[in-house]
Amino acid sequence: MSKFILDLIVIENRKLTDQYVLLILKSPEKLPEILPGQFAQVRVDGSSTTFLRRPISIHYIDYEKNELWFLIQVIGDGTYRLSQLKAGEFLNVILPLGNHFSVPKDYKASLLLIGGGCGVAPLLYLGANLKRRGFEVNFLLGARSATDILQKSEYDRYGNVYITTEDGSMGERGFVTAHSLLKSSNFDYIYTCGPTPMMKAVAAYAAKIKAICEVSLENTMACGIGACLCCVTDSTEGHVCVCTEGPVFNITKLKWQI
Amino acid sequence: MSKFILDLIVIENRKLTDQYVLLILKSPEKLPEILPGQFAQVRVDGSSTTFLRRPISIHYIDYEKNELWFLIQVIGDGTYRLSQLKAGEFLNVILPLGNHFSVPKDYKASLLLIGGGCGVAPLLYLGANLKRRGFEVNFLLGARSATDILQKSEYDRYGNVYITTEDGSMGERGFVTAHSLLKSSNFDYIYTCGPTPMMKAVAAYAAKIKAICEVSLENTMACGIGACLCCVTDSTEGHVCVCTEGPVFNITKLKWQI
Amino acid sequence: MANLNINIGNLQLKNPVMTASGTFGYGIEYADFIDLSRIGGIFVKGTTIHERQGNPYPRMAETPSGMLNAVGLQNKGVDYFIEHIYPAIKDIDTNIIVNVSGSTVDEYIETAEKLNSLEKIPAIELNISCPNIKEGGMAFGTSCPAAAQVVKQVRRAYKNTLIVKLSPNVTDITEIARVVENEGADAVSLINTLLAMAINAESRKPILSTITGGLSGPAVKPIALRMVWQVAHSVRIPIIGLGGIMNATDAIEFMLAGASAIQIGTANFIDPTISVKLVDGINEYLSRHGFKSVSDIVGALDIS
Amino acid sequence: MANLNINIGNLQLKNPVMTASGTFGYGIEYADFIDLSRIGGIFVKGTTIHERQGNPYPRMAETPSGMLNAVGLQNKGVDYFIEHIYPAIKDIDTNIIVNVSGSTVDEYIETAEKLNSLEKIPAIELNISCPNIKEGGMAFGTSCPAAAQVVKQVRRAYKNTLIVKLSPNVTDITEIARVVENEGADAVSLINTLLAMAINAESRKPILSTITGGLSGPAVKPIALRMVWQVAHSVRIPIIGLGGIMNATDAIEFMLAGASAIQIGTANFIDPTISVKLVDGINEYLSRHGFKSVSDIVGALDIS
Ligand SMILES: Cc1cc2nc3c(=O)[nH]c(=O)nc-3n(C[C@H](O)[C@H](O)[C@H](O)COP(=O)(O)OP(=O)(O)OC[C@H]3O[C@@H](n4cnc5c(N)ncnc54)[C@H](O)[C@@H]3O)c2cc1C
Ligand SMILES: Cc1cc2nc3c(=O)[nH]c(=O)nc-3n(C[C@H](O)[C@H](O)[C@H](O)COP(=O)(O)OP(=O)(O)OC[C@H]3O[C@@H](n4cnc5c(N)ncnc54)[C@H](O)[C@@H]3O)c2cc1C
Ligand SMILES: Cc1cc2nc3c(=O)[nH]c(=O)nc-3n(C[C@H](O)[C@H](O)[C@H](O)COP(=O)(O)O)c2cc1C
Ligand SMILES: Cc1cc2nc3c(=O)[nH]c(=O)nc-3n(C[C@H](O)[C@H](O)[C@H](O)COP(=O)(O)O)c2cc1C
Ligand code: FES
Ligand code: FES
Repeated sequence: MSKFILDLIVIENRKLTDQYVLLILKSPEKLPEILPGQFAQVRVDGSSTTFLRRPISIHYIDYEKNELWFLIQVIGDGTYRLSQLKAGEFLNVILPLGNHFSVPKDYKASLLLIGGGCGVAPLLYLGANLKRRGFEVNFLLGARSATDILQKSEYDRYGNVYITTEDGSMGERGFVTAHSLLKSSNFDYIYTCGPTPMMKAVAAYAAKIKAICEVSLENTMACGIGACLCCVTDSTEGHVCVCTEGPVFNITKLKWQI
Repeated sequence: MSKFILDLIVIENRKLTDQYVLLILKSPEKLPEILPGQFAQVRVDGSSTTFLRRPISIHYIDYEKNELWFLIQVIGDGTYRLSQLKAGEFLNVILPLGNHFSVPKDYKASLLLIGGGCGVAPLLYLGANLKRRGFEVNFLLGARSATDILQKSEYDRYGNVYITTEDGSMGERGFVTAHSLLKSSNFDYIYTCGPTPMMKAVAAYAAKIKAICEVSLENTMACGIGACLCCVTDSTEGHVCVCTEGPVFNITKLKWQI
Repeated sequence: MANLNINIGNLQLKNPVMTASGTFGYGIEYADFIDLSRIGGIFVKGTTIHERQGNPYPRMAETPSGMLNAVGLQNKGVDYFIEHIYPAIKDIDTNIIVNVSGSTVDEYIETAEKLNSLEKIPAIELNISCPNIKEGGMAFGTSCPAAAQVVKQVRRAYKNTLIVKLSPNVTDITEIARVVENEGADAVSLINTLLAMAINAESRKPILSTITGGLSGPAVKPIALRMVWQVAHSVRIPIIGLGGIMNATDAIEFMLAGASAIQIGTANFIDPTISVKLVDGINEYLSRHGFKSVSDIVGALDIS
Repeated sequence: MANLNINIGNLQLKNPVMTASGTFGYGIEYADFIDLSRIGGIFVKGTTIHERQGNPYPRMAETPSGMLNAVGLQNKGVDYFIEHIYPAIKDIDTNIIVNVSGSTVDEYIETAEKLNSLEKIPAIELNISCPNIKEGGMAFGTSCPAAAQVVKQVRRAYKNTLIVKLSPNVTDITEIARVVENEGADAVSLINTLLAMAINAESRKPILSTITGGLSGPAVKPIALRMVWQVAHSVRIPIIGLGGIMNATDAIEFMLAGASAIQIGTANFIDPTISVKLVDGINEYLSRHGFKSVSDIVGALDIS
């Protein structure tokens, strides 16, 4: 897939919580084909402490409006700057980067998309895409408390949404891997993105029920295009770059102890 | 004089020309006493290439409104950022810094304030101050063309304003030192600020008519408070700091060839 | 349009803008963004005699106006390069230069010898300055006798243009540059990264798996510029300058200080099109200042 | 409130936050902004046996996340210091340490001897690392024999705490640190500035009157941190770390790497109150992480 450098224009910056914003961006040119799981390298202007670009997942794409969404969690100065962007400002991005989640061959396969924290970001576009292809989609979203469950109404549009919160303020209380759904149902495909401990627990569950499991890794990146070799993870094929061989990995390719 | 670090709030950013803006700032606390010729060290936020503070002259002070004016000429990224400040934003400044223009002992002394380019900035506050003390003030302002003659109506309030422009589009054509006023009148005190070649020409004229002459020097500064010794100029007393012994120098103290 | 040609040994550059080893992959990674034939040359990823897995993750840390890396020369080895990568890049219409590294002198020699056979590789860059491997690497670049030995041997083994990449982690870089010149290098390139470190205060751990790594980016530019200036007054062979170049003005500063050509490293990550922008920017500068040829500004710093 | 006391030789610091020579004048320049008695110590401007005019203007250049200076030790000489400056600062309730420089070993000795008599000066910092003077200065800090000689002689001449300030412009800073320790220094401070250069491409002239100058500021922090870490594993005497410290997190990183105390240099220019903010910030960090004493974090980097 060809990569592009685009100056997107901010249409809206929607504050979701103290820590999260939704950036709705429009492309002056027709957006290229972008697949679920891919990401962009975003240039952060006007931050004296942010030198490199920041990797941000594609949260959603609306090809009709030529719009792209980013879900941003404020972690340090780079994401803080992104969270302060105003409508009308430009954002320079390189995209689409990385590989993508796979689509099951069997359209009757039962699917579960598990996300925690900001890891829910790529799952919206993945769910929308899978639904469009005729799959029934189940989202299982986890967070600390009800306020951190982001964009629920958006996920509702593409599938069944199950929720866990650590404080029980929405959905079931506890971690995603303790949700009753996991006991009552069986799944053929599990897609997950979120904190590593969560993904490891999900991977263990997937192994137990013999589901195919794809995880989306985070990693510190410099180039995002396979040129610097800074973003490696250990795999069955040795060190591979998360920005080109990932961010999505079939769990069997990783050397995780699960 | 005690120095202060203040967070001033931008009341208005008035675009004067493509290259110049007037920043009107309010102090939350009562502004300290500041004398004409002094300057501030301004912190520039949100510019990844601006590391040190920038010295900016006090253009005018309105103690009643507790307001301070800066006249900014866009030179590089630091002054560009300053020129983009919006009402409501804060600007961190250290002030008042440096020495000040002197006040003639004889209140009948005839005075001329000569400024070129952004060098006109400190002369407004100086003129206002001298007028308040009962002096008759004459401003001679020079610029490339009419559009670069800034704030003329403000100068008009405190004295007679004479103009030269290089292209003749306002006032007399030519450099300030060619203005007919210099031939027709005599002056006891000449204050000047602007490009070095201009100030040297003014100093030569002052020497010829035996006027007392004070020039305000520019210089690259790191601290602005006499701590780093980066901003020296050669004087009859050896290397002296422009930020503490200046920016205003009696021409007899400098080793200029005039 | 000024004349942008520059010669370095037998190497003919259509312009002085090249990309630095380890920051530009094998060039093809950037083919979506720029016309690779517009730049003077591409220094490909550090290549060693055997495959290397490089250092464990994490290998990167961001620093004020710069970054640390501790990649540790991950590459599939020179044979793989010759068989699989070379065929895919040999027809790019620019100079492809292989950056050669090793843990022993023999490894350098063997690797260089194998590259002799590649028709479309006009030069190699001997990396005696990598701070990110346990043996060899920087050790060769920080001692005059070691530098002399490896350059002498490789000079015998390699027939095309030999560029030697110097380490900035030395008391006197001119000493090493002179030794390298004496042993027959056709050019020197400088600087490689500065040995540095980053710590996460909250976890009280080093950020890099290797504790220390190599600093690059605009933070190091003033140091690189000083070293190019010093070396330009110490050797007669051409200098390729690099270290923190972010725009055409930076590149021109290096050339004024004495570099015949420059490389862009870390800046490629922030703007993948930066190299062609530099070609245009240098040309614009030359026209504006009335220079007919880019060689007119090499070493043209006015210190009167 | 954690215990912030730190001892360096006989020097007792109420906290590890001090200000670096040449960036804090004689302390009084900052008295309008902070309560000077709240910081652990003040290293005053470099002092030499005779008055020095320093280098011609321009002496300063801004660089990415840093600055170059070429002040060249402008000062009125040690006698003037003793007669006119010392009386005005001796009653500041903190440690006043004089930074001593010279062009010859004798100049160092003479200056140090004169400072012996000052009751309120508990220590001197021997600057063998100034890159901005023609003779002496950095030359002493970049060669082991030269460093040994000057430290040995000054050690004999000076009775209070002797801190030696190391140059980063060396291949192996641990070598110099060991020599300095062997000759009787009570502590080392590092780093001084890195030799660097800035050019104005438009005028094609160097920006500094001296062509090269010393780089400081956050740009150099990763290099300084690495050197502190290396020296901490090479000598037993305490280390005072500096180079690019801008906030409490930076200061803590230096202490984790092995510094018993730190100095703030360039950051004072951007925020004249930064030193007391660091005292508060370090205290907050210690409380948050449950440390009773600041000495608990010295060298506490976890490299398991
Ligand atoms: C493929 C990929 C996709 C991503 N998608 C998104 C997304 O859609 N939305 C989003 O908000 N973020 C996403 N991230 C994470 C995002 O890139 C980081 O949060 C961002 O780079 C942090 O930059 P900063 O300048 O705000 O913080 P920094 O100043 O770089 O870091 C601040 C502190 O946080 C730590 N830190 C840095 N990165 C992370 C991290 N990922 N998790 C926890 N701590 C961290 C640092 O060690 C440091 O101590 C993605 C990352 C990857 C690799
Ligand atoms: C005491 C004093 C008072 C001042 N008062 C004012 C004022 O009231 N209003 C105002 O706009 N400016 C004033 N200046 C000048 C102002 O400080 C500089 O223009 C500013 O620091 C430039 O910063 P920058 O980041 O925009 O440009 P930089 O990026 O620092 O510089 C851009 C380019 O311009 C050159 N340059 C830098 N400074 C100057 C200069 N002074 N003149 C010409 N070229 C320069 C640099 O060499 C560089 O090539 C004053 C300076 C001093 C010392
Ligand atoms: C991620 C990364 C990998 C690098 N790998 C190599 C390498 O393999 N061989 C080499 O000689 N230099 C390598 N370098 C050093 C660069 O080629 C260059 O010398 C250095 O980054 C300074 O230039 P810059 O500041 O423009 O990046 C690497 C640098 C980076 C940032
Ligand atoms: C303007 C300036 C003047 C300096 N003068 C001296 C000096 O006289 N003696 C000395 O030992 N170091 C001097 N230094 C070096 C600093 O003390 C310090 O070692 C260096 O700046 C690194 O620290 P920083 O990055 O926190 O500034 C000076 C630094 C600057 C910026
Ligand atoms: S971030 Fe550069 S290779 Fe992945
Ligand atoms: S700017 Fe520091 S002494 Fe003048």
